[in-house]
Amino acid sequence: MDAFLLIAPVIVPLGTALLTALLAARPRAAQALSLLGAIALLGCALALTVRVIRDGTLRGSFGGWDAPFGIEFAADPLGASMVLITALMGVACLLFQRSDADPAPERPTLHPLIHALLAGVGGAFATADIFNLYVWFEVMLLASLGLLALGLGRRHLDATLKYFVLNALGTLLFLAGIAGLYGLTGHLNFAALEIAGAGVEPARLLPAAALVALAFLVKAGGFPLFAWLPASYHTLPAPVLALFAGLLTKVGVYAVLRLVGDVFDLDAVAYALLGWIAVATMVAGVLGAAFHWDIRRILAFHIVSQIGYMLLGIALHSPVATVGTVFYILHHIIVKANLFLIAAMVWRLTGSYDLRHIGGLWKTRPWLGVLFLIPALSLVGIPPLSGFWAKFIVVREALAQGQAWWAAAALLVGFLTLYSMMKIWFEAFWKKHPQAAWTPPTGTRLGPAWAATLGLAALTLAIGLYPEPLYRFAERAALMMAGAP
Amino acid sequence: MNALLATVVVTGTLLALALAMARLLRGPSQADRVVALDVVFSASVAMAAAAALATGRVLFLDVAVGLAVVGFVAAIVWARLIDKSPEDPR
Amino acid sequence: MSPRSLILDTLARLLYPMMLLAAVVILLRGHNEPGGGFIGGMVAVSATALLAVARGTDGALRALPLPPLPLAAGGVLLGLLSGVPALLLGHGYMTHLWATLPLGFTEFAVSTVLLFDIGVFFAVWGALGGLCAEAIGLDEEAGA
Amino acid sequence: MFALALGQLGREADALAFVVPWIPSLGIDLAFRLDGLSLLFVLLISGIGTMVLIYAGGYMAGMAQRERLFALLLLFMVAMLGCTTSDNLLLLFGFWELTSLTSFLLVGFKHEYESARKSAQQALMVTAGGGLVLLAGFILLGQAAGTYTISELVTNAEAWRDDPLVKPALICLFVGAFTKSAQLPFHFWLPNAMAAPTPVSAYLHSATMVKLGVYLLARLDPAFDGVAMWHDVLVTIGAITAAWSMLLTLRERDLKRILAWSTVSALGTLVMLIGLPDGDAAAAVAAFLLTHALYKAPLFFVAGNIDHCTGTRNIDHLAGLARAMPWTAAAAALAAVSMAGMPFSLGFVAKELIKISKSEAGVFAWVSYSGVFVNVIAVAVASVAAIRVFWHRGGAPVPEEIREAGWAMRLPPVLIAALGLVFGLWTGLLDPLLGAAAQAIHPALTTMPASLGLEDTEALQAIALAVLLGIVVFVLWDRIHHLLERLMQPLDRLGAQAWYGRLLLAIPALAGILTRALQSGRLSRYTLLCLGFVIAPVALALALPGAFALPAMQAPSLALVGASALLIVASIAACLVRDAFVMLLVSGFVGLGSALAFLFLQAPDLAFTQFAVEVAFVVVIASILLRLRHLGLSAHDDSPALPRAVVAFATAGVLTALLLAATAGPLDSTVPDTLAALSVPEAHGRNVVNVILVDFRAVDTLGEIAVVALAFAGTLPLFALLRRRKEKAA
Amino acid sequence: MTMLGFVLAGAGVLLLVIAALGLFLLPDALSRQHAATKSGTLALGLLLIGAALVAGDPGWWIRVALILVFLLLTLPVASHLLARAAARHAYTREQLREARDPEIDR
Amino acid sequence: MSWVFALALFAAIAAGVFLALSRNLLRCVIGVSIVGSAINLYLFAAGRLGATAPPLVPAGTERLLEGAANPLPQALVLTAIVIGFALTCFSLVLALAIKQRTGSADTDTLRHAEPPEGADGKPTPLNDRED
Amino acid sequence: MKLLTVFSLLLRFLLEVAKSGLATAWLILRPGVRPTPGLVRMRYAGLSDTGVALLGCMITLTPGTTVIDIDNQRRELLIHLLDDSDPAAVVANVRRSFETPLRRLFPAGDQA
Ligand code: NA
Ligand code: NA
Repeated sequence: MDAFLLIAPVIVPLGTALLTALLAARPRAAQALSLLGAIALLGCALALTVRVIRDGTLRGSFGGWDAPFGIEFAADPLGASMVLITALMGVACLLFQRSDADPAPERPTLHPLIHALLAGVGGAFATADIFNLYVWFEVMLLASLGLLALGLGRRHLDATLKYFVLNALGTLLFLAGIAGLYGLTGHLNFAALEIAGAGVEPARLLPAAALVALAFLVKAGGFPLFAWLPASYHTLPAPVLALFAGLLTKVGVYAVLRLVGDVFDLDAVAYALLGWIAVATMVAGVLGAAFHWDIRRILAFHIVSQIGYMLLGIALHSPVATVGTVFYILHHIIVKANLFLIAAMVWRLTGSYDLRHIGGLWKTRPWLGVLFLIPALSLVGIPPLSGFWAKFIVVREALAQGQAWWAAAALLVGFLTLYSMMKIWFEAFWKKHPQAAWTPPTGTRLGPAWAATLGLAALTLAIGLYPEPLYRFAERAALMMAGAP
Repeated sequence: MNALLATVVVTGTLLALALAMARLLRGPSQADRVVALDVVFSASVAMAAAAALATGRVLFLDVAVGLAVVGFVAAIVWARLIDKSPEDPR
Repeated sequence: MSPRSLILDTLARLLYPMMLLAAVVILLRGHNEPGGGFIGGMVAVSATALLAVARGTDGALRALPLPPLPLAAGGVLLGLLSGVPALLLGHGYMTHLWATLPLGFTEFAVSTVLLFDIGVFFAVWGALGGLCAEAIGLDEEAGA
Repeated sequence: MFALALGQLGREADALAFVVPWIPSLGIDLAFRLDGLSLLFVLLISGIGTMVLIYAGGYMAGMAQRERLFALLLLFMVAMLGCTTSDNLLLLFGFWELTSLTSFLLVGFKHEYESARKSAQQALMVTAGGGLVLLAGFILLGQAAGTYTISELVTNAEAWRDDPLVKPALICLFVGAFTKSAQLPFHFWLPNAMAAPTPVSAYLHSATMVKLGVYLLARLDPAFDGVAMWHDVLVTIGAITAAWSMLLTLRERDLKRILAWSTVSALGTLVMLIGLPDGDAAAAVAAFLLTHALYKAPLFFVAGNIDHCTGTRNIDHLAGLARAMPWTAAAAALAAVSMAGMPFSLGFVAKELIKISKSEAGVFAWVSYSGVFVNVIAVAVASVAAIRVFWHRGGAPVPEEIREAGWAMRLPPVLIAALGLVFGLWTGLLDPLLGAAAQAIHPALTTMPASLGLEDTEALQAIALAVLLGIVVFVLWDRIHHLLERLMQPLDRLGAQAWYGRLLLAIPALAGILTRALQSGRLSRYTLLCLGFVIAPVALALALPGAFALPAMQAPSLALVGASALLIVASIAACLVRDAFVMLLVSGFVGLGSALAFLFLQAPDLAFTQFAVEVAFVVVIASILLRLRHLGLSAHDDSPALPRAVVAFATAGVLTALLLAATAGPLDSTVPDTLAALSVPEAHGRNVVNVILVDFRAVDTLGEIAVVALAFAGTLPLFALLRRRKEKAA
Repeated sequence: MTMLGFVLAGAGVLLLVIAALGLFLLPDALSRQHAATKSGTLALGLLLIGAALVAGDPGWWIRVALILVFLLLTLPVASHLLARAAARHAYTREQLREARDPEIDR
Repeated sequence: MSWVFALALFAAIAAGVFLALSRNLLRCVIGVSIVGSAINLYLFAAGRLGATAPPLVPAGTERLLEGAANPLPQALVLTAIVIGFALTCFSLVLALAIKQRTGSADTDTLRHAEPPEGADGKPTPLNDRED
Repeated sequence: MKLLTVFSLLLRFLLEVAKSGLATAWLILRPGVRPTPGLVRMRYAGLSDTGVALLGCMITLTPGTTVIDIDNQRRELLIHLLDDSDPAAVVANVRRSFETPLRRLFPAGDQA
């Protein structure tokens, strides 16, 4: 059973992808199977998480070849929770796909690509082998390229190209970094790398580790390597966009965390540099958001900005900071995906994503406003929503370590986040719709959309109102990474 | 003997490769370039044989077999390209 | 000049099965000699490309055992499933199982490894074969 | 709630506490504590809140979104109550932000007007922005004190007061409290918040929310008793705010804005009083808090009634309303009496100020003069609200159709204002409440100082002077107004409001500059920046001492030299050629060179694979080229080559150096050795590479074939697009 | 036997180089094609047979045979198609249709 | 390791990056592909060069020969080659589709997802209703 | 009988390949005079499609000659000659060495 649970994050979605591909001729069956597969993945992820909470880290190597010889998957609390949230996103987004709020076109390859993406993400979260991580990165990359190109419009192709070039180069740099690490240590397994890396002179280890970390930063969207993200995300249809927004960059952050927070202890200079990169990421992201008027583009830049906080948590490099990062990642996946989904509902009701062309929702659809405020304020970090605790932990640790500038930047960016969330609120909800005759369209099919977004909002509220269990969980993850059994 | 022959083969093949490369870059027509590619293909098979000779391991010859099986497809496709191209840049 | 080449048509008909045979041989030898599912698959891809040049994309795709996307998906699925029996027996995923079939005069080793390699073969053939054939099809009408 | 709180009044000064663990990992509990100060606030919040709800019922009768207003007001009330009873800094912060938020939604209640949105934005930006700073302050304070529990923090103040973190924490606390309570330089948002419906202004922006900052300062006052910075800053800022904002009332014509500035002034007075070090000041804080609420809320109701009935709040257009609106006029009169400091409260404050100017002359002497000024204008403002609007006969005649508003709008102002008068007459009634509150602010205070009696002649003189001068100002109101308008106009550009406007412009402007630079939409720039940034730190890391080393260099075989030469030539050629055909052909040679290299580096499987891949590569590029021929394409780029070349060489150089350094030492070959040893006996295969691929690392290969299948699935729609286009063209 | 192998292989290498030289010494793509594909194949045949003789390994023969069979089967296709393509550019349509027939236009 | 091989690696990476930085669509895509090929060699070299036998266990024995090549990087490189090729195929078809769809091969003028700002300096609204 | 024909055809073919291979090598290396290439047509008869395709292959494999087109309607082969000095001899050689045996092996109407 354990063996199955470990590999489930890969084979359940991959199997679903393949079966939906085989069912391409029968779209209804493929759709049903797709949702079913996502639910099955959620079930497996839940079982895995429960198992990990109860009995601690689950490790297993494939083919009966023990690590470091074979490929090992390890579900520690961090990995398991990431897998769980991945599965949750899958279900939410596929549920949302059933609504008519900017759904992805039902092409034969849509569901295979979505599930392949989940498989890549799941594999990246579960694996304990650096080359295997590269493979799952590539699975993610190809799946996301396929999804980006699916729209076939000029903007989709443009977006796909930019996404491709920067991510492919990032992945190649990662591969070069793997080569460096392998050349130095002779190992690929994380645990083996940790032991072998400790035996290498720090100065010799640093260049290769830095290269890998920087390559991960490309994936994570760190400053100034994030250009691919705001260049492409907004061309995606809503459910896919939410999936991208929730998961992809977080895989990069997760990888950075694993590498420099768990496997290697690098020179302090590296963490200081990372801290400043984090600050620059926060600021550049939030200013990008302030510049734009398309809700999707605003939110895409906010992904970048929020990545900065997560990187800051990593840069602070302490168990408490790690708790903050983990907390931040989990919170942000839920909130950001939800915001994109709500934006799609706004689009359905008002007819545009551009703030200059919409309005009037607070008067006509107040509950949508309330629904929007939950993730939006959580993103800003208003207590007692999930984002507040995440931000609080990180800022407190920064102040505890005497990094006043970093803490100040974090708070300032929170302020600017508020500014741009308010912009959305003003233009979409408070302002009158620029077309005087506008009324919300009738005959919309938003039921599934409400279900998905309300579910995610409830999760945000639940984490916000009672963060203790999640904190405990993140704390265990952090301690385990710091070397606790 | 094997090693000596391998050296001879490698030397000759490299010479052929260099000439082919030069023609490939100089053109002038696309057909010229593809013809040069054909020499490169032959040289590659010869190289595999040389590798087998040099190491005394016949398994390198398997590479040559594989090349013989698939290599011509490249030439065919290039030929098709030239055949269907609207004009020659010459 | 005649629109199609008789030499190509004739030899493609002969070469296609030969290349596939070579591909299968390479696939089966892979565990002990250079080769394996991927290289075998690539040889099969070349065969499909040859056929696509000779008979057109549709002709080449029709000659595949399944349409390309199902073939590729089926290949990956076969590879994925080859690791599952071990799970049922309580081993780690992808723990390969071996059995020997006595054929009287000799023994033939069958294993899930072979299934996996066959999966790789079909995945590569379906995906890259389909891709090459489609690529060749890009200019079928326009060039004629 | 109000009744419940009144019940507590009966008990002794013992605080009522209630603690439930919430997030023990972070040291945050759901801790509530009700002491005298809290009680005073709870009574204010729930009492005035009830009146406001009744009033709003009348004010909003028949208007859309009524339910929303009530819901928000109730939510706000909850937040306020939470704030003033929390015994944990972070819990308090949560409610604090909730008040900012509900205030935002209430200020922007008439959200279809741009001005309302602007005011709401301003209110939120200032209060929530200040809130973020406050959070930093709380965190620092928590770190210095080792706890977030307020009561503990106050009790143990001796232990942590000298911590170096206290100073920055204090600065943050000041910013947080000053933004909320509209102290200089964050004072400008409050009058602008008057865009809100009147019940909201009455409740949030006079009686309750704006006093949160005051509450927080009062709450923490005992902890910082004796810290010089605490006293200096609070007294200075408070006094300046009190005086300056009173001056600003004279520039206004809008009744609500006039009242708002006087509110800011009152808040300044409160802040200043907290900053004063002795116990009497604490008593003054408690007394003035209550008094102000009891007169300012009715005055806002009055303004609301006038606005509701006449449609304007401009004092130039208002006169002689007394006959049409007798109830409102009465309420205004009652409140104005209190505001002018006639019976007791303000006089009490005056007494306090006079005492200080005597005892600490030199340090805080100027404070008492500014106090007098404040009182003078207060009298003038009270007169405007009570006399000019209702009794003055100048200006336009009152239209006939103006009638007094309904009972729901008449009663609350009258009741509250009357209550103020009652307390003024029987001051003893309040002693337990105010005493407990004052004691919470200043624990050393054991007995409530006697209320102002008629025997205190100095104070009486001060009040008399203030009234006299106030009436003079009232009479000269319009002239002073025009004079100030002329004098202060040039100063506006330097004011906080102007800076706020600049900030609002600067954010998008700065955002535009940065975003246009970083997110230029040009792929080649993205790539250049990205690679440059990745490579630079690695180069630095390689330059550190001990990072770089050279491996032992061997003489290569002739074949390897040939393969390398092929690679080099192909690489150079690929960069130089301009024709797409040649470039693609040559780029294939990089793969071919690799294949040859693999062949002579003992990697037959790789050579085999690379050759096979090259063939498929040729198939794809030839087909693409064929299609491109019809579209016309060169592989030619005339943009400047130098930056590209620099980054290319840097990248290649750094990566190559990294590889050389990484391979300089011996390789730990445990893993491959073990795999090789297991290959035949355990995995039944002689080709170790293939055994690794299908067995030892089969999961890699599973992902790899998934990638291949995905690449095909991803291109299928593109092929469909290309076919469709072709059909269209045909 | 080894000597014979050496000579054959040497001749093969020489022929390969000559084929490559033909790329420069012959006037146009069509002519060069003769040298490259055909001499190249012949060169490979000689080289492989010679090398097999030198190596003296039975494993060589089966592979050399396989290579030669495939070369003989595939080379004409490639060469023919290449020449066909080159000819389309080198000659006009009329030239191609009305090429002389030596048995008639003697 | 040998100098000439290191130089070849350097040249291939430099050429690939140089091309990838180009504004020309085709050069850019091919550049990424060349970098991929170069990094494959790079990964291979990390497992050390200088072997004298391929990593195949000779018949009748159970061990590799002395001096046999390191099989692990070879397996990794094989995986990387395949992945790189899949990516190259996708990118080439993508490049073709872009050229066909937009008529341009200059990536700097390819601004459909991120259109240039309007006269007011604000971002141009995206055209979501394109075909 | 057929087997013998196949065997002799194969032998003659290999001989031709070797012979003309050397001739081509000489043609390339011969100092001074450059060969003049040219096109010739050659009619064929009595061969099935497979037969003529094989004929084309053999002609192509022989150095110095390449089949450019097989015109099924006109029953003609279009051949490119590296050395156009004696086309008649080349055609005669092809007929003798390849066409005759092939006609026996793949007669027209016998569609293989
Ligand atoms: Na660690
Ligand atoms: Na660890």
